[in-house]
Amino acid sequence: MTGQLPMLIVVIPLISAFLCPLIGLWRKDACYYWLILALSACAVGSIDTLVTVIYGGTIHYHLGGWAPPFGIEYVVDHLNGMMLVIISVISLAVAIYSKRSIEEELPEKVVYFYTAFLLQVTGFLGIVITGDLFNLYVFLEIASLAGYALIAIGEDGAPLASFRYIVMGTIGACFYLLGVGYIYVSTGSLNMADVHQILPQLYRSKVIITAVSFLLAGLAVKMALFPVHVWLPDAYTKAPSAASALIAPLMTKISLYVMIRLLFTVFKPSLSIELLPVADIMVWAGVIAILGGAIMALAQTDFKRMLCYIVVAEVGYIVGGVGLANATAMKGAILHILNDAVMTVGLFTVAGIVVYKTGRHDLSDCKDLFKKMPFTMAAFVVVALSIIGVPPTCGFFSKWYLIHGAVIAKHWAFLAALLLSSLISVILFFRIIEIGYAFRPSHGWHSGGGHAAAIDEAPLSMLIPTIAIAIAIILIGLYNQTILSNIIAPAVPVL
Amino acid sequence: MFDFIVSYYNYWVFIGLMMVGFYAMMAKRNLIKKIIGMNIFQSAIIFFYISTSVKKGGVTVPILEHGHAAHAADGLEHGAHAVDIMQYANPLPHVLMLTAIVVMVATLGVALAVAIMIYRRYNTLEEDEIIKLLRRG
Amino acid sequence: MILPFDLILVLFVFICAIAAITVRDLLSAVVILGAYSFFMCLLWTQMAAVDVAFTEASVSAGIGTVLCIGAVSKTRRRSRD
Amino acid sequence: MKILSVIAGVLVGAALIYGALDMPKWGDPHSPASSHVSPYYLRHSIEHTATPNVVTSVLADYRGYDTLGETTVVFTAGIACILLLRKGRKRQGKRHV
Amino acid sequence: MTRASDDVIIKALARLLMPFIVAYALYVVMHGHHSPGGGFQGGVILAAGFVLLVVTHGLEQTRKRMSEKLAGVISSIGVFIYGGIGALCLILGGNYLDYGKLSKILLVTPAEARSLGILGVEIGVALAVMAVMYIIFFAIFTAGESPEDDGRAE
Amino acid sequence: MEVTLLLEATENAFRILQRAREHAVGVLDTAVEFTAEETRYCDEKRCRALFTGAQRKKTQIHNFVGTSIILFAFWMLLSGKFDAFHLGLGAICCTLVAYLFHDLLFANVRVGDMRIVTARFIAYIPWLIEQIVLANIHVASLVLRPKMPIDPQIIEFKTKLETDISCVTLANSITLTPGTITIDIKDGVYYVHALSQKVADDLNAGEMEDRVAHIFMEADHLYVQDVLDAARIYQTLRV
Repeated sequence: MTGQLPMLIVVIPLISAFLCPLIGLWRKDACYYWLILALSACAVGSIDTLVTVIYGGTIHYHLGGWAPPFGIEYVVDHLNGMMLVIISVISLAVAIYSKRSIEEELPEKVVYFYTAFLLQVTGFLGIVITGDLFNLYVFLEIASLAGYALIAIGEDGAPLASFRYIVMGTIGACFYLLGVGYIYVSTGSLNMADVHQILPQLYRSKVIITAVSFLLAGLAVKMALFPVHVWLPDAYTKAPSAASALIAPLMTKISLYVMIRLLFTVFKPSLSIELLPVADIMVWAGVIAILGGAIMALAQTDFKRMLCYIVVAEVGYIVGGVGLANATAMKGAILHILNDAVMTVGLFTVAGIVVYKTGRHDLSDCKDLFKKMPFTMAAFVVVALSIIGVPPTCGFFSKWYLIHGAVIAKHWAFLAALLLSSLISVILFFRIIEIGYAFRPSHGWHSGGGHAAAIDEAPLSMLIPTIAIAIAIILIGLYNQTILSNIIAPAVPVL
Repeated sequence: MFDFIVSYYNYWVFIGLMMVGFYAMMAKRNLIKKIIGMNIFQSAIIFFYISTSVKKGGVTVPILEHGHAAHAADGLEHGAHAVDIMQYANPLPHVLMLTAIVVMVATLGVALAVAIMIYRRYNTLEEDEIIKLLRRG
Repeated sequence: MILPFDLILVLFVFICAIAAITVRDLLSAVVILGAYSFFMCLLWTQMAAVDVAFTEASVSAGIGTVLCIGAVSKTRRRSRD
Repeated sequence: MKILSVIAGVLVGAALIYGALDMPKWGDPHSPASSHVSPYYLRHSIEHTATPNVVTSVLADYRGYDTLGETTVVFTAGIACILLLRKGRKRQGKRHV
Repeated sequence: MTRASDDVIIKALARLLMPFIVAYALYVVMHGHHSPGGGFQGGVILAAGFVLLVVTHGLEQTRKRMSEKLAGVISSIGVFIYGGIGALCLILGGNYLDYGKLSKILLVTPAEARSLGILGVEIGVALAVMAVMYIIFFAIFTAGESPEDDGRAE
Repeated sequence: MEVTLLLEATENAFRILQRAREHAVGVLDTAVEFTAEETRYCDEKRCRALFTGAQRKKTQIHNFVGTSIILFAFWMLLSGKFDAFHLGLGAICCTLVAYLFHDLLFANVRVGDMRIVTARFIAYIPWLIEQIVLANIHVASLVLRPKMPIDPQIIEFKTKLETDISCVTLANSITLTPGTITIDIKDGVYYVHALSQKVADDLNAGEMEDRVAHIFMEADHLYVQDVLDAARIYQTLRV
């Protein structure tokens, strides 16, 4: 049965999602426990798979028993083993966290919310684990559709944000499909490994060049790279807090993963880096994204919106790091995928708690929060320090590798952008902390004084995941050498 | 030149349709129009895939003729060699596009649902008017 | 594959596509979209993709149009562009 | 905005035309798409699955997992519609908009 | 559009056509092996039959045959049939969705077991697609019918 | 005496109540008002429930069997495969559909009459074809004459047909016949567009309507008096 594990990681949440509405008919509150059960099983499975990969090498799994170019294949190597663990653990944390906030925000739609939640996680896992280009598209669509729904049920203005996301997301997905089509026309295969073998003879072909550009353009829309990020801030600001805590850290990271997978597994690095100016474009796109995201973040007065622009900037880090195309920067980029996923989920869970307690998410609402909810804000400070890049939090190490890589590649603009954005993060977070520590008596931010007094520490089911994420940030920082040598070093593609 | 255009004509058709759809998605302000553009865009891509499955010279539907009462035993005897591949269209793009069509209609349903939600809240479907309302409120 | 027939179908497809995005009456636009899907499906039948054509005819030209009509009837029929 | 989208559309079209220049000709029976993987399906469909309709056998068996994904997409759309449009008990309170 | 039509001819003909539409849909599902068609097409045609009923006989009459709750249950069950057949293969010792392993319980050759597996899967797909299309249709056609939600929020 | 009465009563009741299930209820209520006796009212209600219950069950079974046979024929027409597997699938599917939709196909056809209706319907078709041919010739002669003596008009007439299926049959027969087109049916009034005076006269003569009524056994109408009589007979039986 252990040979079936890679399959079970995806199938367990999938089948649980089908059963979730049925359970909801029986008892509404059972859905939550069902969700937790399914995601825990999934997390255990993915951790086990990662361990197996570390000790035993890449796992291949043939669905339906058909050999690869004819059937669909699952491939788990170090890179997507790590992604699986990230997704399943983070979604488990968010699931635990979601109970109270969903009961508050969408009391009558709990059952279907959790079903969509499970489908979303399934989509993410399916994207990451598959070794087939078209299968990836299908799961991308599952994840996107669930995401549209989860975003659209948010507060006022969410449907419009979701609609824009639908339009942009469809363009992205269609470009991806088109790229796959071009690859299929010129190679006749859809399996990543097979395409990898056939492609080198075709690198001069215009078809492949177009395919690469369309694939990357589609993924750029999905990962919200700076000029095409317009859908992201609205969508994640207006979504229910549990949904944004799930989607914001994972969707962009998964698109980044797919990009790395395409550039270095489907195409050979020789194509991506030497034949085409992909790498240069990516570094400059990264620089623009970092600067644009950071500056836009500085201009926001809305807490959640500011976090969204931070996400945009972080995407720039990774894209730039991959574009630098040396082993050190690549290490930094992959480590940053891990770190950034954890940090972003930390930020959005804190934002969710603030929304849960105050009902709004302006920066001015953070007043006095340090006194009222010390634990939450302690977690927030840890996350903030990590984003700024203060050791021993994990953000420091990935930034260190990225900077190191930039120095090796002698790309000073990227280096400057990194440093500048760290500076801007300092300003951003100290502004919040300053607001939070203002010890003036709370007035003006809410008319009902009685309501203001009701703000206290968040409920345990929300607090525990948040604190756990903060601890995880420090732990990843402390054990970063172990993670690097065991998981990330083998995951870095051979250049 | 003419020969060139004819021998690639499926590509020109799909590119033209895609541009129409893309333009509608980007430029139209009415949400339903955007959805219509999305539909055209997606079906253009489907057209592209299907057109790659054609083989010149009288291809037929990929349903094997002698599979009539063929059970596995018959198939084993002459199924493996009797099939003339050039006679049948390539089935793989068909399969992929069946999936894509269903994805298309699923996206259509969700997009329409969201559009109706927007209409319920703002009582209009024009994007610029909605943005104006949002700014004001 | 009869080329003239194909070309006529392609012409119809283009006309329908452009009409669907230019007509201001949304109900007409939606119905034209249905016609577009249907011509597309004929084109695919020409290309020996009967399964896909069948699916397109039932899914996109059938249910898709019905859903669009429902949405238009629940919202506004006029569009400004 | 309109001019911008026209330009974007034309750019996309131009890129696609550029790519199409190296494509196999329309209906070429020896294009890689028709000669690499798909002959296997046509040859072995009856032997492996006893199904003369190759599209069905590829859809539901060789690439059956895609179809599971596709059904899940449809299911997701249904869940999305229920989530978005179905009224629960009245949404009173409406939070603090 | 969602009220009963008052035209006698349309109503009567819709009533007469309905069993044939459903039978045809089932035919499409069951004969996917030999002719074009399969789960999706059949499911959509089934849903189209119900759409016809709604348009002619009104929402209330159709709800008596198939309520939204029932549709939700059917959609879950349909997808679960697909996933469940896959899991059954897993239990019987094959990989996921390896229908060849079903020959152990169906007592036929592996090729025929695959054929039967395809049939089972198609039935699941048809149920799911039918129910989901019905749900989407209902959701869109009944949207905005209770006015207390829209008037207030503006 | 009792037995003959019983038989007569049963048969009458079947006849009448089958004719229009919902109608009968209303008419019986009227009848009860006429006689205005509270006690009898209750008895009749029970009686009626008894009869309609038995009636419904029988109708259901008949409809179910009829529907499934027709559907199975339809299936075989579509399928063209006559091995056991496919026929078995067909049988299962048809039974399922018939179980779910048995009330649709034969909604207003009476229990014992299904065979008669079918036979008469088949007998009606040649006559219809003959009419169509005749009308074709007539219209062709009209059109081909250089003067074209057409006289388009809309005629309306009230029909005596009751069930919707017979109405539809009549309407479609009218439309099938060249020269006449049914525009609308509202509250039992037909609005028909006729091309010339002759076809309009033919229609007004009402032969087609009579034949359609004959098919669906509607020649004899339901009168209040019938119901009143029947009710009295039940009452005698019960006492």
